[in-house]
Amino acid sequence: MDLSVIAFWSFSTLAVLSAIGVVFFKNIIYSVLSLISTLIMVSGLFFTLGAELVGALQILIYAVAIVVFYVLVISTVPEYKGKAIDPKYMLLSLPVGFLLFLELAYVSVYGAWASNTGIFKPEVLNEIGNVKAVSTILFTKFLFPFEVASLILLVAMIGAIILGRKEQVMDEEEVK
Amino acid sequence: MELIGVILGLVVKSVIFVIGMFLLAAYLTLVERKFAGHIQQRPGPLHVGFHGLLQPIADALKVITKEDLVPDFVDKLLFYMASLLAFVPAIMILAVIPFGEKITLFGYELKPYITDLNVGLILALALGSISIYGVIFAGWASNSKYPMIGGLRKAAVLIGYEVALGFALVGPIMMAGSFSLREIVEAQQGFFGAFIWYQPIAFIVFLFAILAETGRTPFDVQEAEAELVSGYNTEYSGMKFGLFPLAEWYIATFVLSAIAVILFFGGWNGPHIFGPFSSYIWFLLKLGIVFMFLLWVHWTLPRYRVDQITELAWKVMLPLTFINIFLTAFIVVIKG
Amino acid sequence: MVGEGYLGLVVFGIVSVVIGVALLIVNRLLAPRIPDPMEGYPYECGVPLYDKSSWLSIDQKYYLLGLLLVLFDLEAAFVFPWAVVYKEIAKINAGFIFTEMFLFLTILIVGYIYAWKKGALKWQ
Amino acid sequence: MVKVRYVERPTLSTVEKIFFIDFVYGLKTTIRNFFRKTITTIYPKEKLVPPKRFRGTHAHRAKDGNEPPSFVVLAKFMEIHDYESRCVACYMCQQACPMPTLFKIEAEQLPNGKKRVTTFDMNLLNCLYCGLCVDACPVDCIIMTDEFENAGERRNQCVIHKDDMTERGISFDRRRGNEPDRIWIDDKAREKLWGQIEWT
Repeated sequence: MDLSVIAFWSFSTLAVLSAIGVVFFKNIIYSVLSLISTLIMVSGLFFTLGAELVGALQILIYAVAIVVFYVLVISTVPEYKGKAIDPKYMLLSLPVGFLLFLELAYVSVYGAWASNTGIFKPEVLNEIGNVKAVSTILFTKFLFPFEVASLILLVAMIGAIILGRKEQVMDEEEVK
Repeated sequence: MELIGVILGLVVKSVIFVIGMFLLAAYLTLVERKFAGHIQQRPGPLHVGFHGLLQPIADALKVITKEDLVPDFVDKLLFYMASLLAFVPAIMILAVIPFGEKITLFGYELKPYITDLNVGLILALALGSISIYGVIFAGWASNSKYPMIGGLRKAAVLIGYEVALGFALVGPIMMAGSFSLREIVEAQQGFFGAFIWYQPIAFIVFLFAILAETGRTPFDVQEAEAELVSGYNTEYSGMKFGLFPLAEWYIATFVLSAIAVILFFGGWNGPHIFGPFSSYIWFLLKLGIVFMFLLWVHWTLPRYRVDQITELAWKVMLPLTFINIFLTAFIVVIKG
Repeated sequence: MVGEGYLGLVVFGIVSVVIGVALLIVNRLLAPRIPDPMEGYPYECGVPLYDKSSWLSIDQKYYLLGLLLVLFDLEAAFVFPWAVVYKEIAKINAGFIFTEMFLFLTILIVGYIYAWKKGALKWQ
Repeated sequence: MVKVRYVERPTLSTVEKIFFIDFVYGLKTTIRNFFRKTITTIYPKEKLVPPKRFRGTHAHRAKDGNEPPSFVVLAKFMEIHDYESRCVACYMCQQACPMPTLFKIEAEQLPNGKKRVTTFDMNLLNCLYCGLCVDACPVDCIIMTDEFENAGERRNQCVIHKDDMTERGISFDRRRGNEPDRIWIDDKAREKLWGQIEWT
């Protein structure tokens, strides 16, 4: 058996198991812990598939920044609220989750069919490394999406500030 | 069969690295205590062994034979896991750090690192931040006020320094053109090739981030002895407690100063005056200087407030890193 | 093969976990167990507990900065690949790669200044 | 009315902000201390001699001929031999003490009409070493010595009695009686550490 196959199966099993944990743990902190585990396992999957840069950035952004944000949010939620399970949300979340799954499945199947190796043959990749290949592609072929990404980030930042500021909320109440 | 051989070799090497790091960290406690003592005009450990040379062993024995207390209201699993969560990522940074050049000894090729990754720097950065979770979860699991406040403070500090640290690393990466720590060292040849001459701003920001990440003094809000008894580890005892200072104060500081040496001081580059081990000696020498500087800062400065740390990070350090990125872009173009 | 370098990392991680757990277990085995009625009491400077749990809601002053952290880390994720290839592309076409990142960073610095002016970087 | 005076916080100049001048000053101070000689005493091996005014374990002065005039008057009613405790059982120390249960003083009437102190116990576990009893004593009997190692293995070892207090008082007077009353035994050592003091 090939090593990468073993790695792929163990990482994906662990990722799925901890993803189930995220959903079914009643204690909210355990959910966050298994979320960290899921994210690290997914980055392990990226590593086994050879996408080093994406894997490392996955750990850096998801496992650090986003989870820290979750921890902050959780610290504002009392423990008893974190434990409550309300089945009525399932009515909404199950179909939406299924739709998302369908979309992801479509994209990945379509992508597998439509993708080509592009200018980077495996020999070239081994020579210059995955990181530089991704970067070169990003800054030459996908230049426009890259610049648009900055605009999206700007919009997200402004939105976050407007939503998150406490004074703003007070003002809206006064207007009403 | 070949694979099993490779894995066995890696296991042996990892065990040597981990045990070696443990012994080193134990003696780093002695170094720190001696240094802190002399800075305050007292001699530090003196009685166990010659000038306290056996003190770390006595401390280790004490920590390992202490009663393993678990307070009443804690979340037991998380309580144990938090100390591991602080320790494992901190020591895992060691795996990506190269300590010198490859040497051939008695026909064997010795590699002074576990792995050399193309994305070593980002992984080191990410693992260093993950070890902060140990502190945050320790605070949460203890279910007591002081640890809780300590953990949340650490989260606030993390929010502060993380961004500045990420952007500070962009400068050296641009100069070297790689994330691999080995290649970054190889890009700094000669005395004036070291990146500290081109990246002083990035170095200051990086120093700030190291101090904040390892919880050393100007930013040690998570265990501020004067306000929160001992911060996040108030409820801990025995080896569970021992892993925290080991991970945060010694292993993380050691490893991050190694990264600082690699990024800014040319790693193991230096004149070959010590024979075959020259590169190791240079590396450890530079690492020792950076480590002692961190200790020096720790035992000099008073403590910042939490909001001051975040404001410092977001309003001073982050703009500095932006400036640094633009300056470096010009420098690289001019240097060709 | 790219993945092989990571074998060492995984092995190292497992070894360090095993050693960490072993230390905890050794402590558990060696340590004396002397039960005391108050030994499990949370430390509150000797004052009786005000409330048993501290898992209550805490007014988090850094909620907004946490959001901004996510955004800026995403931004860093775009800057890192740029920094890697900058040196090589700068040899070919320096103006192009510089302008590209200049635009990207300028847009984000605008957002940063907006956040500063709106007081999002403050203790709320 | 209370006048509140606001003190402006000292601000750093631009040069100081940019080059971390105050930070460097701090580092300089600590590294200077690093190369100085240590000033600690290695306690169980070396012991400092405390100043004469040190408030250590209590003692009784003996009747040795240096008594104040008040004692000469009171001694006529007391049965006190030479080199015994001067205590006249006036209970002034107990009155002055902030702790009501610290002293246990008992006296008896002898058939010849004189008074003899039978018990003078002090429970030092309750003592906060404030020295009020020393001030209150009318016959200069109870004093505080320079002995500071009064830890015991059991609680009842911390109760001191009249006889050992007298003994301690005699030895204290013999050791330190003629010494000038000041804190620093060596003025030069003080000047080296703290510098010259300027009196106004």
